[in-house]
Amino acid sequence: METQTNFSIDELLTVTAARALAGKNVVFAGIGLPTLAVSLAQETTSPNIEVIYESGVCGAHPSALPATIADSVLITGSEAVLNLAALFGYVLQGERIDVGFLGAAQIDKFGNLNSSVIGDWHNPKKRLPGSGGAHEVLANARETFVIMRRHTKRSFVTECDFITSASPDRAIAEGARSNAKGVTRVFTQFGVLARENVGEELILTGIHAGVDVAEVIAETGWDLKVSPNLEILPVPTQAELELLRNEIDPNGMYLRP
Amino acid sequence: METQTNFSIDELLTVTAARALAGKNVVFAGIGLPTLAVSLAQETTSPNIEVIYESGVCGAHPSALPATIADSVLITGSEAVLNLAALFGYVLQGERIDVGFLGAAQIDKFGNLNSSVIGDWHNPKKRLPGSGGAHEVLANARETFVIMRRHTKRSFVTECDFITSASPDRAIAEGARSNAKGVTRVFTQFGVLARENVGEELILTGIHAGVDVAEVIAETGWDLKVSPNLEILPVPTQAELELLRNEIDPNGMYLRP
Amino acid sequence: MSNQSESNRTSKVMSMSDAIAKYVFSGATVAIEGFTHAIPTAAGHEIIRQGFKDLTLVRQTADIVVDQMLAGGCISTLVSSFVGNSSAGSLGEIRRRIEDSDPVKLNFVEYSHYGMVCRYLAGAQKLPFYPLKSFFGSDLPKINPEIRKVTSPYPNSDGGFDEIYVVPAINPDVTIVHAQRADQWGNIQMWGLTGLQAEAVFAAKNAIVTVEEIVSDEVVRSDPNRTIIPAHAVSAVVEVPFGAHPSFTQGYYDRDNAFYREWTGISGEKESIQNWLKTWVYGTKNHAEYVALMSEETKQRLEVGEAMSLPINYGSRL
Amino acid sequence: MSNQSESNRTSKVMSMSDAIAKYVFSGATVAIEGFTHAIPTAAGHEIIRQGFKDLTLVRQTADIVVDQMLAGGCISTLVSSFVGNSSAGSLGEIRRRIEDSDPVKLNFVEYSHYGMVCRYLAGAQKLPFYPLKSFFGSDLPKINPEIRKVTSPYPNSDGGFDEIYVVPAINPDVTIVHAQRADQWGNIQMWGLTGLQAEAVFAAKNAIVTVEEIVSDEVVRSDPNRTIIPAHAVSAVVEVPFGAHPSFTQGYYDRDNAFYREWTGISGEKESIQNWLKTWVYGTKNHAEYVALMSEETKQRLEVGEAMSLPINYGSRL
Repeated sequence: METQTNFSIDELLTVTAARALAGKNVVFAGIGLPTLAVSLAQETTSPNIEVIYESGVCGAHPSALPATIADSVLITGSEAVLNLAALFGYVLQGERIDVGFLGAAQIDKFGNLNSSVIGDWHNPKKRLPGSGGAHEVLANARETFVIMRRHTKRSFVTECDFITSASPDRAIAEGARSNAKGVTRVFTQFGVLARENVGEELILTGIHAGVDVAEVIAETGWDLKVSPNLEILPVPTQAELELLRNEIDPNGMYLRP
Repeated sequence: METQTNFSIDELLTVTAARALAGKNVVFAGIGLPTLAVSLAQETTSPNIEVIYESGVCGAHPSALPATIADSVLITGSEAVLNLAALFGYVLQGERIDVGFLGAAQIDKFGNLNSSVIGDWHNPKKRLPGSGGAHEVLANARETFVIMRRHTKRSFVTECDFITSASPDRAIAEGARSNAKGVTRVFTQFGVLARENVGEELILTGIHAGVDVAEVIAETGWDLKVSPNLEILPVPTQAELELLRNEIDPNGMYLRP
Repeated sequence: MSNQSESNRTSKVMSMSDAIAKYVFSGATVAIEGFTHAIPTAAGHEIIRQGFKDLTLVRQTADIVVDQMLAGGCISTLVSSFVGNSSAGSLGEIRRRIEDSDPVKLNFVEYSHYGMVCRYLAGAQKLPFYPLKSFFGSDLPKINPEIRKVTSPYPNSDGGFDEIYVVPAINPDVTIVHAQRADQWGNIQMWGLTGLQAEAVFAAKNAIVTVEEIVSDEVVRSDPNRTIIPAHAVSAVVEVPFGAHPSFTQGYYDRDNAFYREWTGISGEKESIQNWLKTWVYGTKNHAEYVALMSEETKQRLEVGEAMSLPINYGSRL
Repeated sequence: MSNQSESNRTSKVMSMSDAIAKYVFSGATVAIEGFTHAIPTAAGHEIIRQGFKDLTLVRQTADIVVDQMLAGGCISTLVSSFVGNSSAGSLGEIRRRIEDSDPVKLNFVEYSHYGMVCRYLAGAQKLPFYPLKSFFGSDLPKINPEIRKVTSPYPNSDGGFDEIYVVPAINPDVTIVHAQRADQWGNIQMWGLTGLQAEAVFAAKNAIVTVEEIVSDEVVRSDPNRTIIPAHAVSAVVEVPFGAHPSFTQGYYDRDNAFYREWTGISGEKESIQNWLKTWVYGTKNHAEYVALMSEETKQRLEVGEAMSLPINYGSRL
């Protein structure tokens, strides 16, 4: 894309995700781009965001970018540290999270996620880390944002090899009571896939300037539908880029060129 | 009793209970005589006792005698303070307590306790405080000691008006899994009622010097059995009395003359 | 790297009257917690002043503040596991309501202490129920049909499947607790007896936390493990010194044991309890006026000594 | 009024080798917990040195120490919800055992993080099971038959009775955790991330706690709320500075992120991982020798700054 000259894909993804956090208050962040997106949102559209990490940290104010979700810099000067029974039981299952950030090896059109295995679980081609807390985030957060830096057929699949974290669609079908909407946004190098409610498919609602819709469809394992109101996503403003480059990730720890 | 000249009933009860704590490690104490008995045991037979209070205090080292189980003096300088989910869930139900101390308005021959009502629960003659944590202490402590300063027919009954805290005998009969032995000792102004295991009745195993067994039986609502090895309980030693009077309760807060 | 712009962040600090008016309503289920320590009495008094009726009051240890709210005509149902004036006598109004239905029978729902803890645990975790090993053999399930059983799907040592009792979740419309301090965002810091305050707050739709003092962000963030309730679970923070009197707040003031003993007499007669309310609740606009009525002798008697915690290091990499 | 005669009280302080020898045995179920923070790696190494086999290892986040114990031939079953070298690459030995059954297939029992938390919660509370809202729609129950359902005895809003998933209690033969400090009686004080250490210890038949330092009673008792595990739940306390390396101990030393990245290479080949064990575990008598092998550059890189908590007052009546 011609815009490449002005900002990187990582910056584009981070700014797009940050803008989607407008009006949100309690956000469960992962390490890397989600953390950057939350920081950017806090300093722009959403000063009330309380950022929460799976390790138990609430209201983190790190002096440096965290290397893990349990980094010592997240604890120092934070507003609260909860044990895991409280974090998972009261905060996550207690339905206190507005938006949870997740990644995955595979995602399907309803936002079911696989982070356990490639191939058969009993004899996997590749053993992945597993659920961690992803299963509980998707099941309990009001909505879940997924960031996938590489939008390809290998990760956007018709059927996950294994469903580690189930969409509320599947959970409710099995008898769950759920107030979660599941995956409502997927941010990729091409643009944004979105759905508003349980039962809907993830469809292409926005593309970054210069992206070819045909390429997005070709790189998606399922028959990706395109929104009739497909928008060209606004590019990052100079102010947003300066915050990211000078304040939030000055050393380019996560924002690769 | 002729021994009355040397020490009070309260001192006698406290010393007798303290001696019964020999070899115990984790003791759940109530306010008043149980607290005194634990302190005396710690300074004599049982230096390893960790005293625990329902309020969440573990390893209390109060600078003054506590007025309640939640007295501020119990917190200052204690070894640990737990919340109630941990105290009741992990410590009590987690079966960490060797001996629990309880009182009650009524007790029957199997150690069922009533602390809820006198009369019918729906239209009580007298409404009592209720279970508090007594139900969980009796259900979960390895064994329970009861101190009743007034041994009379009104409190030692054939049948409790209401069973607030059930003996493991009754609990197991209803299908409970229990490792508790229930009430194994009752300390009264007359002496000691005891049983060793679930299913046994509380019988008179010891009397204080000068007590008339016939009087004890007359003041007991059920057909109290007397142990063939009935012992005359040894009187307090001068050392024990000095610890109680000079160190543990120097102001006679609980040890009434 | 994070400079969350505090300037635009929304403070949760409110006045007591505004907080009670906003989150309490007649007919509401209200939890007022604090296990002997840090009982939010001042908030209970404001509920009486504002005249809310027909409340379902959930309180593990129903003591003086409950007797006062009953006398104030606020409560129609009480859910509790202990109705007593701890080691200091009795609660006249509760006993009249239960023993004599005077003026009208109190709907009393009785549990054990752990039964109450588990109701909040289920509520905080949005579970339909919480299992506990209590209640077998007790008469409590006979008079409380909310106490039920489920069967474990795992075989016991004999290969059978045990039953276990459960209690239902409680999710109060509002939970009110008291603590030593908070920041303006609602991070609540408490020490000494922390009881079941965190669970009661997480179980609630809204939560009002009264504190002895609102402190700066620096104070709170110097010790994040001291925060027992994070900001996102709190709806309103109210600064109310002496807000737990006659109970105590560790490190701030001691329990007014003399008042607990007096209460037996005050609550012994309907007239005397109403007179007490006239002077101390209806006769005061707010808790500051209540505190102003307290004698200097009382305040001196409740003073506490100094026993400071030793600092620990939260330092991270350089 | 209490002068518990400390002189006669029994200390729980033991050497690492004695504690592991006394409480760990081949075939045991061993929980080693610590969520990125305060992982008791030194204890894991001592288990390797003493050559225990056929362990069922329970660890929520199975990371480097598990890879090392697998390479040491200690583990036949792993119960976990995350098998990864957090944001630093991969765990060679675990992947060989699962993907290639090399040298033999690992019996891997997979849960989600909260599923693991709930297994400890049930264990600590001596419950047969613990309910949670997870697992609906997931494939996890299909490959883990321990994940089952019960039906709530309370009607839902539609009058029906919902099913809910439950997990079984775990009661390890021994749980091992690491913390900042303890007194000699076994009162464990910890800050920063406290994870599920308390639940894992209360769930266990015996518990070994390794600490950076054993401190005086006065230090512990100046701040009793800082004690996350009371003495009665602890079997042995072991003082082992740097005992959590390569993970971190808040306020003592930082995480050795460089080592986490190196591990991908070290564990990539069976020979290189065995060579690493030869040097760092079999080649050292104890953790002091392991620490002696660490370069000064590494120790300096892991140094942390000072961020002291502000003292609070635990004072009671005068």
